[in-house]
Amino acid sequence: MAEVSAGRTGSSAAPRAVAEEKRLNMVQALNEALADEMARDETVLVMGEDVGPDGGVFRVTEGLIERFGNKRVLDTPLAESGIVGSAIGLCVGGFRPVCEIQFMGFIYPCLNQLCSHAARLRNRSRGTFAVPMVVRMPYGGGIRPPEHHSESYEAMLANTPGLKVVIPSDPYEAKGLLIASIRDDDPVVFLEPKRIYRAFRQAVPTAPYEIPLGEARVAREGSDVTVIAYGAMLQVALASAKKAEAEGISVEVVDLRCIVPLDVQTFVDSVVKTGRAVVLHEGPRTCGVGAEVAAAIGENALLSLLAPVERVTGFDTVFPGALLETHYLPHEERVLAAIRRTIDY
Amino acid sequence: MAEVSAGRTGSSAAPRAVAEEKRLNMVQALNEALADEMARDETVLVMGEDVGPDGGVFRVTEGLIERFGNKRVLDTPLAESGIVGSAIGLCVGGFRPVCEIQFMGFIYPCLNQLCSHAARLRNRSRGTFAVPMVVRMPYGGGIRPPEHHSESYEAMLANTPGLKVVIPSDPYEAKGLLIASIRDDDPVVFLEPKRIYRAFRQAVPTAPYEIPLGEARVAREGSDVTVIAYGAMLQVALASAKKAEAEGISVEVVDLRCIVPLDVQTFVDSVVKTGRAVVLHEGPRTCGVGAEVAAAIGENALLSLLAPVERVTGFDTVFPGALLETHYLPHEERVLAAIRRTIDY
Amino acid sequence: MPITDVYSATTRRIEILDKDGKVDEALLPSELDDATLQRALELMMRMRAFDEKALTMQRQGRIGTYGSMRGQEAAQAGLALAIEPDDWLVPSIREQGVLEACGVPMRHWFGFCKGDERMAVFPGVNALTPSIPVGSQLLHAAGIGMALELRGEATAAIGFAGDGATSEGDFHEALNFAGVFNARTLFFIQNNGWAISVPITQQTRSATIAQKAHAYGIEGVQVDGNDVLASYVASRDALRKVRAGEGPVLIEAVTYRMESHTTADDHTRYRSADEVAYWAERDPIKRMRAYLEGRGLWDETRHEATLKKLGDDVEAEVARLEDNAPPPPTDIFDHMYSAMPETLRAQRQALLDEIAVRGGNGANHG
Amino acid sequence: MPITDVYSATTRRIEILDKDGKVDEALLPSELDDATLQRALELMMRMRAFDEKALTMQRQGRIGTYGSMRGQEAAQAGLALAIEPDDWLVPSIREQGVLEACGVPMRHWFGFCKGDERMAVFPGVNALTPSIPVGSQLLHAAGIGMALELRGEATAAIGFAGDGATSEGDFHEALNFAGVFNARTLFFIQNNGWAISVPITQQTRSATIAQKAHAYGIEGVQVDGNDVLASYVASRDALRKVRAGEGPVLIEAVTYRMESHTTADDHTRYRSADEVAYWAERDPIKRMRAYLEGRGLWDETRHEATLKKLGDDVEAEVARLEDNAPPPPTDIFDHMYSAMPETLRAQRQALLDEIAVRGGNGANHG
Ligand SMILES: Cc1ncc(C[n+]2csc(CCOP(=O)(O)OP(=O)(O)O)c2C)c(N)n1
Ligand SMILES: Cc1ncc(C[n+]2csc(CCOP(=O)(O)OP(=O)(O)O)c2C)c(N)n1
Ligand SMILES: [Mg+2]
Ligand SMILES: [Mg+2]
Repeated sequence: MAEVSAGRTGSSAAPRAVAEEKRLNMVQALNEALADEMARDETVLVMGEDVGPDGGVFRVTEGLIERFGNKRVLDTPLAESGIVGSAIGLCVGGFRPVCEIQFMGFIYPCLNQLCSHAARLRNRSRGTFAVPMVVRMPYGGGIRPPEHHSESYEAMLANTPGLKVVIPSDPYEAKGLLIASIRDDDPVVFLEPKRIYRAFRQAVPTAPYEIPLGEARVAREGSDVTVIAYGAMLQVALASAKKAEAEGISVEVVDLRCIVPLDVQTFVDSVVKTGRAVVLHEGPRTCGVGAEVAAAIGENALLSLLAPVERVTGFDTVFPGALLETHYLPHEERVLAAIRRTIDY
Repeated sequence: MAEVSAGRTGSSAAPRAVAEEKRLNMVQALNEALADEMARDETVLVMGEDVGPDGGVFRVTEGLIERFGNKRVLDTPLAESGIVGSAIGLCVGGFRPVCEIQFMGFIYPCLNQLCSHAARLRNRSRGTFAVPMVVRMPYGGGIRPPEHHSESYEAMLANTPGLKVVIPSDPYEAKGLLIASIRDDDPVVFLEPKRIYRAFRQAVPTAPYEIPLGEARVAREGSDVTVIAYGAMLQVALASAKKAEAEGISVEVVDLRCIVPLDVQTFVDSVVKTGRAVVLHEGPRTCGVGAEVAAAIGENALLSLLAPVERVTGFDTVFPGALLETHYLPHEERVLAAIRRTIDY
Repeated sequence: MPITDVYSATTRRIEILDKDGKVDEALLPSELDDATLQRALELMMRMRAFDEKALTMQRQGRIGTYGSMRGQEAAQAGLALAIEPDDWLVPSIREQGVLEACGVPMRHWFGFCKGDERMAVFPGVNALTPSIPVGSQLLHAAGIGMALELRGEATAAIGFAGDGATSEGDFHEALNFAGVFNARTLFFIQNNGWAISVPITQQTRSATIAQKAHAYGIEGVQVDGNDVLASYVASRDALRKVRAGEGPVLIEAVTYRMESHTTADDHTRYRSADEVAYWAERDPIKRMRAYLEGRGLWDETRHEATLKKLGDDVEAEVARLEDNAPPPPTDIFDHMYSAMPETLRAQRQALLDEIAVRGGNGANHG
Repeated sequence: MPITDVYSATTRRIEILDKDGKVDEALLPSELDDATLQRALELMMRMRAFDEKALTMQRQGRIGTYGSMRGQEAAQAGLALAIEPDDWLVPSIREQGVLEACGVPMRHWFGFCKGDERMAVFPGVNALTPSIPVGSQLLHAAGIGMALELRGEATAAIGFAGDGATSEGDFHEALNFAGVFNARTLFFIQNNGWAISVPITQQTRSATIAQKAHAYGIEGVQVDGNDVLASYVASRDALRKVRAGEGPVLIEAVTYRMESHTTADDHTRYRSADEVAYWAERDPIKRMRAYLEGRGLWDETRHEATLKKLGDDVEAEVARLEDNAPPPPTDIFDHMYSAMPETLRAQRQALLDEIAVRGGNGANHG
């Protein structure tokens, strides 16, 4: 493959390879990943509600139907089970569909197809049938929309064997992880932090590149406490780390990138080094990803822990309406307070 | 209410009150709870697939349609979303439906109704509408059935704010918890460990009684290590505890009873006492209830821990076919090995 | 007879008032006296006035995302005229018109669009909160209709949805449950031609939505949804039948969404100006006004006076909306359960502590 | 014309061979030569022989829960005669007959019923593994049919389901997607009167399942599902149309489940012996045999010889089934992902270690 060897793969923070780059926001990076893969592999399809002429409600699929036609970009009826279920059939029939679910709050109708079938068909058929499908969707809060438009349901997917769950934290990550997800032969749920869709631009190689699934990365080095985050919360983690620095606390930040496969080694190594951990996500606390990370730290680094693992998460409540959103979402101050608690313990 | 004050409520292991009792298995205890509540409150309905003349595929609703008629016991079309969704409407219309989902493996189609609506209607309407619904279903392994008949998806429900999740571990518990669930004004998912539906009989008071939701109990006292379990796994925990005793290890066993509300205090108190914990469930490990329990122990009892919290859980795989089931399901030896690891750490 | 017809069926369409304001007198219901006819027009004008105000307020950042109902006034007003006070309304997100016509103060809808959850509860009517997951609410309508049937109450539950919603599995399960349990439910589908950017022709291969009733052995009927009289007649007949326990009914009101899907959408990306112009000619208000003017029941003076009064009513509502203090942060927690679990109480306390540390009065942190 | 018919439609039912073995000659397809007619009967007898063996084996504890297809042989054999080798089969859990007729060795089905997942993969045919969540597989059939349409392949995907399955939302979404995308899919619904204990009359208020096709603008047809010739003719016509990309088709084969739902069920709890007797008279094998005997194409000698041969075939399959070594415990892990994640590898190793400690050979612990 004539590709640049991508910069920040794995848990290393290696310098980015020098290659042709453009400054893109996350929506553009994702769009480029889709277009590149559709151009490279004609079995790649894009399907979902409003992915055609509308280009998706967030414009991630913009221009694709014009370029690849309506046999590669399928505007579907309004039915999430239909989208994922028929995509399973398309996989069996030789395609690699990239489905869009309009918001993560609307995945429940497709969970039977996703969890009872997509996640299981390989196992059920002892490897005879694969489901090389990607199910993309915007997730998380921060844009003050109506109910059901801000949810973070990744924990429930992580509890479902057979799926991969990938969550990029910036445009560079988004392109590399989406390309890897499309090329992956297993069903991948690809969660897009809508809050940072257009929040900032970043240099992104124009050539396709893959970031391997299942390798977390150290997004910032530090020595006193490890903050483990992903998606939009990574930016919150980094900002909190900066503020902590001003207080003399050195924070290491780990970007999980994938919830499944979970790269336990990378965050455990970090916690062994720092002795303290804060895990950060937007989804509800109980049985959330934070519980898994905390449990894994307890299992693998108990004797290194100088303080309990702090969980900074969404509350065990419905994601609130626009007027109360900022109270719900973990923010820098809240992370900083947790960092301080691990230090003061 | 002219009821016996039930014996084993709360975390106390108080002696059972003397009252009229019958020896019942769990199916009979559940059936009695349903009949009692239907007799007491005419807004209580039973609905689901095959709950009528067939009495449910496990016979939990046996005799109810004959006794209460087909306006109280509704055999529904084969559609889980339809069952839970229409039950929400029935709640709004003044009823208290007890829905049966035939197996937990078939809940995905109703998750949108359960999680997007039943769990949220009270909050969304600022308390105007309640959803006093119970959704009963057999869950878990041990009967060597076809695929999708052995699943334990409780973690995903625990990650959904607004639901209560209740799991009885014996016939006495089953009756008291089901009555409390029916009388509760919030939506309760009631998981029945099918493996022990008919495994043993127990003295169960004939009069109705409630076991409050959200109070775990110490099912066995011990001093060296705490095993935290629920549902069918409680029996495995108790059996392992006995075996451990023979090796000179004193095991305390906590029966969670409810995953939501989770009674953290009871198991944390126990772990503070014993210094060691094993958490046990059938569902997959990643983001399972074991992760939550381990995280909560780490948060509340870190300095008491003499060893990492051990998780004995289902694998992160599909629940296997009948021929491999016993390899998947946590069993006494596996729990015992985990207990020993906490001692030998 | 080895090849037989086991089923045969037709689906009717009702039109009474044509686009130029001419009425089929034979079909004009006698109970529609002059005052009621005038009220029909006023209801529609009122809906439009509130709708226009909402669009303005959204542009000004005074409410959040708003989905306009412009173009769908006749469908909703015609139905509203047939609704009884006890009937249940189970709305999705474009039924502000029918709610308004049933007496719900529109500040509640505006508040809902602001993200103030206290306002999504509608006083004075039997109505559920609006349901956002498309199609799901139809099962609630089926369930309420089952409750009414079980108790033998002469009341109807009305479930609302759009054309796109008919593709969801819940549409199917709702109509099937309603059929099997003889629910006292009317399914009122506003086929406005589009589900965001997907036209009805890509939503389903069936020629009409009304014919989907055949799948459930229930009655289905199509009306010109821009004709308030047709909508009234179909709704009246359907509701009578439903309330009498003679079976659920599906009404398809064929109409058009004149604006973008919501203020977050740009309809020019996917549909032609010609199409919009075609439907503008079929405007429900224009034709009813022409009809009433032809009958001497409306004139320019009355029109202006009505608009003036509506303007005042709209401003009064907005004023009351904007008088509302914001909800307290604890609102996030306080309605999750009938009694608050310990773990949640701790989270609530943590938020309060955090706000206190900020020296806060509950205002957002930034 | 203010009240118009916007849709009108009929649904046909095909019957060719009546319960006494008389045939409507006008409808008898000319391509069905004597040998094919005999084969139709043989296929059905073969299905029954395997079915009976399975029930016996279940009673003996040699396989797990088994769902009998007794009574549904004509529906499945008629279809099988019209299937081409490239067609895709998307079965649920009562399609062992059609799979057998398409050449799948029945030890695979038996193995599936034993809980040996290696066996649920069917050699020699394009078939998915059986799908247990009711109705869900129809979307896979729709999707395969979409793939065939996208590539313009003259092949059909056949999705199977029962009457109960038509209540699930996925039935609706599958037929709607198939319609919209012109999927090359045949939906073959065996209406055997019961979904476990729920009769079709409580499953839906529609008079037939075939008429549900009207909701999707596609063709629907009902056949006497105990008539192998009618099932063949309807299937042949439908598959021709589907393969040619002329649209999906829904076939409703009206038949009867003669046994309990599965060996875990007891049908006497919820249905009458009279009803079962009524359908026993309409047995698909009996009537076809009568017809062939009338035409001199079958007699007692041939019947006995066929039964003898079938008995041998059945025993040979069972022998091969029982020769299978049990699956290794690692099978639980080895097909979960294309490449095994580290956390899963650790769990796999833990199981192997545990087995080693037990001094194990991988046998179950007890
Ligand atoms: C289950 C679900 N999927 C997707 C969405 C996003 N969404 C909101 S409205 C809408 C289109 C609805 O179209 P239609 O049913 O025709 O109603 P209309 O908006 O035209 O009134 C979509 C796709 C949603 N709210 N719920
Ligand atoms: C989603 C789901 N719900 C419930 C079940 C349990 N179940 C298995 S088969 C069956 C009845 C199926 O009836 P039908 O579709 O008529 O097929 P038949 O068994 O008659 O062939 C039920 C309820 C299931 N397998 N999947
Ligand atoms: Mg629409
Ligand atoms: Mg059936």
